Amino acid sequence: MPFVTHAPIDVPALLAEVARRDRGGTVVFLGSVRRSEDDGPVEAIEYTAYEEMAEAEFGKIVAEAEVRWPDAGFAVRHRLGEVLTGEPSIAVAAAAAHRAAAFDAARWVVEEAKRRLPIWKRERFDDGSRQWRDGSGVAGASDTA
Amino acid sequence: MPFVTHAPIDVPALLAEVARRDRGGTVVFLGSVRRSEDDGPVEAIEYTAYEEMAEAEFGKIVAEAEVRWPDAGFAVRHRLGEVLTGEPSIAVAAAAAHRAAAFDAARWVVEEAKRRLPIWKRERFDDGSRQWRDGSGVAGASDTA
Amino acid sequence: MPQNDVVQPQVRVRCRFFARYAEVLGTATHELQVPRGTTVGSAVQALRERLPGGQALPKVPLAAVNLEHVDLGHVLVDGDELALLPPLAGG
Amino acid sequence: MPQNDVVQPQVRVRCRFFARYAEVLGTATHELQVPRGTTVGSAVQALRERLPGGQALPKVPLAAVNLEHVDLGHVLVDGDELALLPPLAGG
Repeated sequence: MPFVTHAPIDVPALLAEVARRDRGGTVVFLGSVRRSEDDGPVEAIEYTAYEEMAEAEFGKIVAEAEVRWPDAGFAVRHRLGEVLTGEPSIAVAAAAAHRAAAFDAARWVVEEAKRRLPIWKRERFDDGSRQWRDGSGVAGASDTA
Repeated sequence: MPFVTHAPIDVPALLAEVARRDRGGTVVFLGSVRRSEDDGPVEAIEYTAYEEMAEAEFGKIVAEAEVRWPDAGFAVRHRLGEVLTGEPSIAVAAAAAHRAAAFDAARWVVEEAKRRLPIWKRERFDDGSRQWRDGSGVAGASDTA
Repeated sequence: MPQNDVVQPQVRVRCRFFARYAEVLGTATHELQVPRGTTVGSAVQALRERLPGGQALPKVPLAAVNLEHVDLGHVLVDGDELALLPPLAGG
Repeated sequence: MPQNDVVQPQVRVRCRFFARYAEVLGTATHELQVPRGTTVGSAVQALRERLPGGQALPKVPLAAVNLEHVDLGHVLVDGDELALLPPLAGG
């Protein structure tokens, strides 16, 4: 499966990818488009990417995680295109022999993805207006998760 | 939904329980019956519980988590009866505004559940033999996750 | 603690045993009568003495009263449900 | 660095712009010719000077060459793909 995709995120598929009988702990992270008082009436976020690089970079992150947690398994996705409020845009699954490694590994991959993936978002509001949303944007540095 | 159940764990149902538009980060933990060289040829684990207390205690754990993370949502399950290798026996979902709280809250609930739920397991091996498995057992202190 | 020769008030406690403990005792329940003021620790001692196979119970087991974890100093009252819990192994 | 009057060897670099940068420049790509030895930082300066709307690019943007994050001291070679990346906002 490509890591960067326009398809909705399929959590059971991610779980199946990381399942192995010697992995007793599995952690799945989902980052969803959120709507809160601070952010205004966001209806959806449109994600765009430097797709070839995002795919390559996500692959590198997973490869690095596999070095750090040698027996763990990883499945990752970042969705592109329009994602409605409440739907997940990013998913990371990590399975390891025990729960501590699964939690640590999943979190590490999420943080690296946030830091390294060349992906951008533009918010669409209830009134149809749109606005780029990044660290330098007027909308502030708030994030999906 | 009862927290302690004989039904298989339904991950999409847990996700639906914790979903809310102002919660951008969701973490799901699954602890599965594992089979590894250390543990011998485990085919399944039979879980038994002091059911009324397990239900009450899991509810207390969730209530305490809701005090620690006031805007977070939680969904928890522990399966009873025979659970085959590879299948999850415990699931914890935590959703919060942002990812750090979701990770911390999910992990806290898992650790409390492991520490406090009156639940026991008996391993069934390929040859049909069975053995209680707990901290004092001959089989050692190993755990599903 | 009872202090004199008048008939000691007794409390009735419903005992429950789980997993390995139920197996070694051959029963999952026992109705215990003990003097008022008896602690969980003393009740465990009584169970170890009175029940067939009771010596297989640890002197300091995990215990719960009325669905709550308690320590061995907890004082029982009439009608309590006392559960002896093998080392927990959920998850 | 080129040092004399002989024809300076040039390198061709395919530039790509994303998100807000593509919007302010009105284009997602540009073919840039710069002297051999040019760094990413100097290429950014050239783009800021040569492209309509180029002043809207930051002097120190995030950059990638051939799909890898690089810093501004990275030296470009012929055929490189240089991407200027607005602050990342995935997740």
